[in-house]
Amino acid sequence: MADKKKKQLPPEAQQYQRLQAKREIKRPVFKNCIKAFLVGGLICLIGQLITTFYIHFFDFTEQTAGNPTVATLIIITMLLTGFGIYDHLGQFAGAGTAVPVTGFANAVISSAIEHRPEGYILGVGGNMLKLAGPVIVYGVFSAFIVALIKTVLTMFT
Amino acid sequence: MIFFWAFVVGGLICVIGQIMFDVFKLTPAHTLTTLVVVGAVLDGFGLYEPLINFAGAGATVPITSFGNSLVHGAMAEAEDHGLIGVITGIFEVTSAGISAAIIFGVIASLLFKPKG
Amino acid sequence: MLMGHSSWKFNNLPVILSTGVVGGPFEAQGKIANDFDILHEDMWLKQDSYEKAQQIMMEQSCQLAVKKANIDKGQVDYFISGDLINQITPSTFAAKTVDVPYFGLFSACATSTESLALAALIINAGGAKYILSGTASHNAAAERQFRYPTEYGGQKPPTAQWTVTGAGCALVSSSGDGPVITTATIGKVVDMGLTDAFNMGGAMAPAAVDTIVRHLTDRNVEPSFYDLIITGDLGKIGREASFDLLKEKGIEVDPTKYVDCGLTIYTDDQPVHAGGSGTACSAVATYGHFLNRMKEGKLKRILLVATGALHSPLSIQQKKPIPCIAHAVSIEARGGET
Amino acid sequence: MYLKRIIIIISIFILTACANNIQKDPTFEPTGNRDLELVKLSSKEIMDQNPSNRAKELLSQYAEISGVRAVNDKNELLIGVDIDHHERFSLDNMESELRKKIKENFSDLKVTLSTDQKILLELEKLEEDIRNKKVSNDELRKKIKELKSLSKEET
Repeated sequence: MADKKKKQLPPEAQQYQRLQAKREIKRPVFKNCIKAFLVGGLICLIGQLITTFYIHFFDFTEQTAGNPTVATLIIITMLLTGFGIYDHLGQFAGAGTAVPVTGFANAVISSAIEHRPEGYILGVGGNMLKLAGPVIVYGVFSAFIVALIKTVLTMFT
Repeated sequence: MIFFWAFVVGGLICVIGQIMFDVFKLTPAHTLTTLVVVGAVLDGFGLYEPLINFAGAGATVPITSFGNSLVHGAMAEAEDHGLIGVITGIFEVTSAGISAAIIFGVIASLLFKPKG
Repeated sequence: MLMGHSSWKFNNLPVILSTGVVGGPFEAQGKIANDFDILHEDMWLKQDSYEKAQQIMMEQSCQLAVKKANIDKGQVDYFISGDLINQITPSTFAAKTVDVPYFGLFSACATSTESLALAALIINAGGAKYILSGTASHNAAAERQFRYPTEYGGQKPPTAQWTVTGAGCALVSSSGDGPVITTATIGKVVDMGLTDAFNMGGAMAPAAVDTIVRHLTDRNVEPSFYDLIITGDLGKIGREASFDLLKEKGIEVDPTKYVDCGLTIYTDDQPVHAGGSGTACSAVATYGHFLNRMKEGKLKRILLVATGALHSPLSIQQKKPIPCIAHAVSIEARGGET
Repeated sequence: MYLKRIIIIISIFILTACANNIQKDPTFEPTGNRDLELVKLSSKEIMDQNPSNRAKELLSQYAEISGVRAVNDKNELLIGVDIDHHERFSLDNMESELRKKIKENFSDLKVTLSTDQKILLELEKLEEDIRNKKVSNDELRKKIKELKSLSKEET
């Protein structure tokens, strides 16, 4: 796909892109992966600690402790986002902070506080799901397809 | 043990995300959307629930679990109400993450200003 | 007047009477903090939006330039400005406060030289006596317009650049003391098919090279004619890529005399990735740092080549390549032209 | 730069903290089959705990099971099972297999079997209470009913 597109470019542009690629600072993929692993793992570990806490001290089972765990992580994210810490964590950890549910919460919360100058309805309300929207949209749609196939299959077997 | 595996499995899912960022040059939105769809499909094959049993929060905290619980909600409702349940049940299980994010988003917008 | 195909030679030598340079907190920790007139501690400047903060910085830099030149605000004939934010509204609101006839420009980060070239052209032709020419940008305002909310934890690759928070304004006049604007070359839109919005330096380098080559041909001089060739915001990648490209075209530039504004403002340990960028980047570095060196006599002739990436968030989402432009203006200390 | 240091310190802290946690809590210890904790409760106590004891013996044959807790009243048998962690991938199959096995052997009782940590914890407390005779028959019945509904709860 990308190669095909490149071939349509004039030779001058292709030549420049090769020259530029040599000068481009490469992303430190391995280092980033290590950082993502450590921070992402740490967030999940904290999640597990919170889950265990809820199981031991409240009437939650392994199944039902998931929801309060997520809510707790989101509250922590709100504070970290509001005090301007989460974006620095994100620069350090990359996917390590983006992939856990805290990253989803950060996307929602950062959009919400960013757009306060535009008002609460059109600014906060209208832009809150700007970044997280696609996740919800395609999560719901793919879940619909998967559940549909499963249901139809079970109906005929 | 569960703590160790939560760390390792959660970390590995994040590494997959990082590879999508850096090697395939996808935006965060593309990456997270893909992971959610993958979570839904894995649950379709019945593979995500064993992972949760094994890794606990290592599988429930990453965004992939979002797809999993959407399918779960839909399936639970479908068992009771048939095909129409697939549509009505989707948010049954997932609502905590989305509603908490929205509620605390609004609260945050009342409390905080971006720091720049 | 017209020199070659796309350059102007200003025979009446418009003068840069004075400048006003304003910066933000991050710039205050940088290498050239002493060259700013005002440095703000607060990203918000006590305003309720980043766009408003940018507007205030623009207004302040205009006031400073007017005050330093010891003229009355009413004597200014035109205000030429532009920026990166939606339909250049911060510049427009600043123009309302400045309250003089206004040209609004958009050349992204090349706006500073475009406005300086137009100001010189008008002064040279006798169309005005005093013109304010300046630009402003704000890191957080640009972030939320072009990238993500400022508190979003997205990871920026090392090719990304840091938008300068600041404003730079020059008061151009037909007479008086100060460095003079001798020539200007207007750039063409150059697009080499690069689509990565996190690597603008690499995308803009060919535009800078194109303008430098045409300028040197039009003026019929060697690169060594200038004490410094200053590019706008190419950053590390763009600077090196443009250097290679110049060499490929057979133009030998002394690497010590080829500098970039984006690499001038910040220290090496500030987390700016590949360097600074933004409309204010070239304005702040030139009107502050480089003109001060010229006043001290350390520089005689400089060629300022501000580069701009003319994409929008929309064009990037539609997978269009990044169109780039560069405008060049030569500034010389009085007596430099022999 | 000190952000990096903070993250390292926090991760070390949490890792050591949870390592301690594992040691302190016997339910997390993968003890294996041999030293399986089988506290048999006397049959003379408040309610005849014989079915529970039989169930424990039956389940202790499984190598994958590292701990069993069970409590019963007249009609209900409530069993909590702790399974070796590496077996948890096939937890669902395992659970239904055990459930089938128990149901075959205790056809006269309503059996609830769970692998949930919460149920295990509560059963442990309940066993303790029975042993110390701190619980009346009524309370026991109520508690079993409560735990049964807790184990059925989803998400």
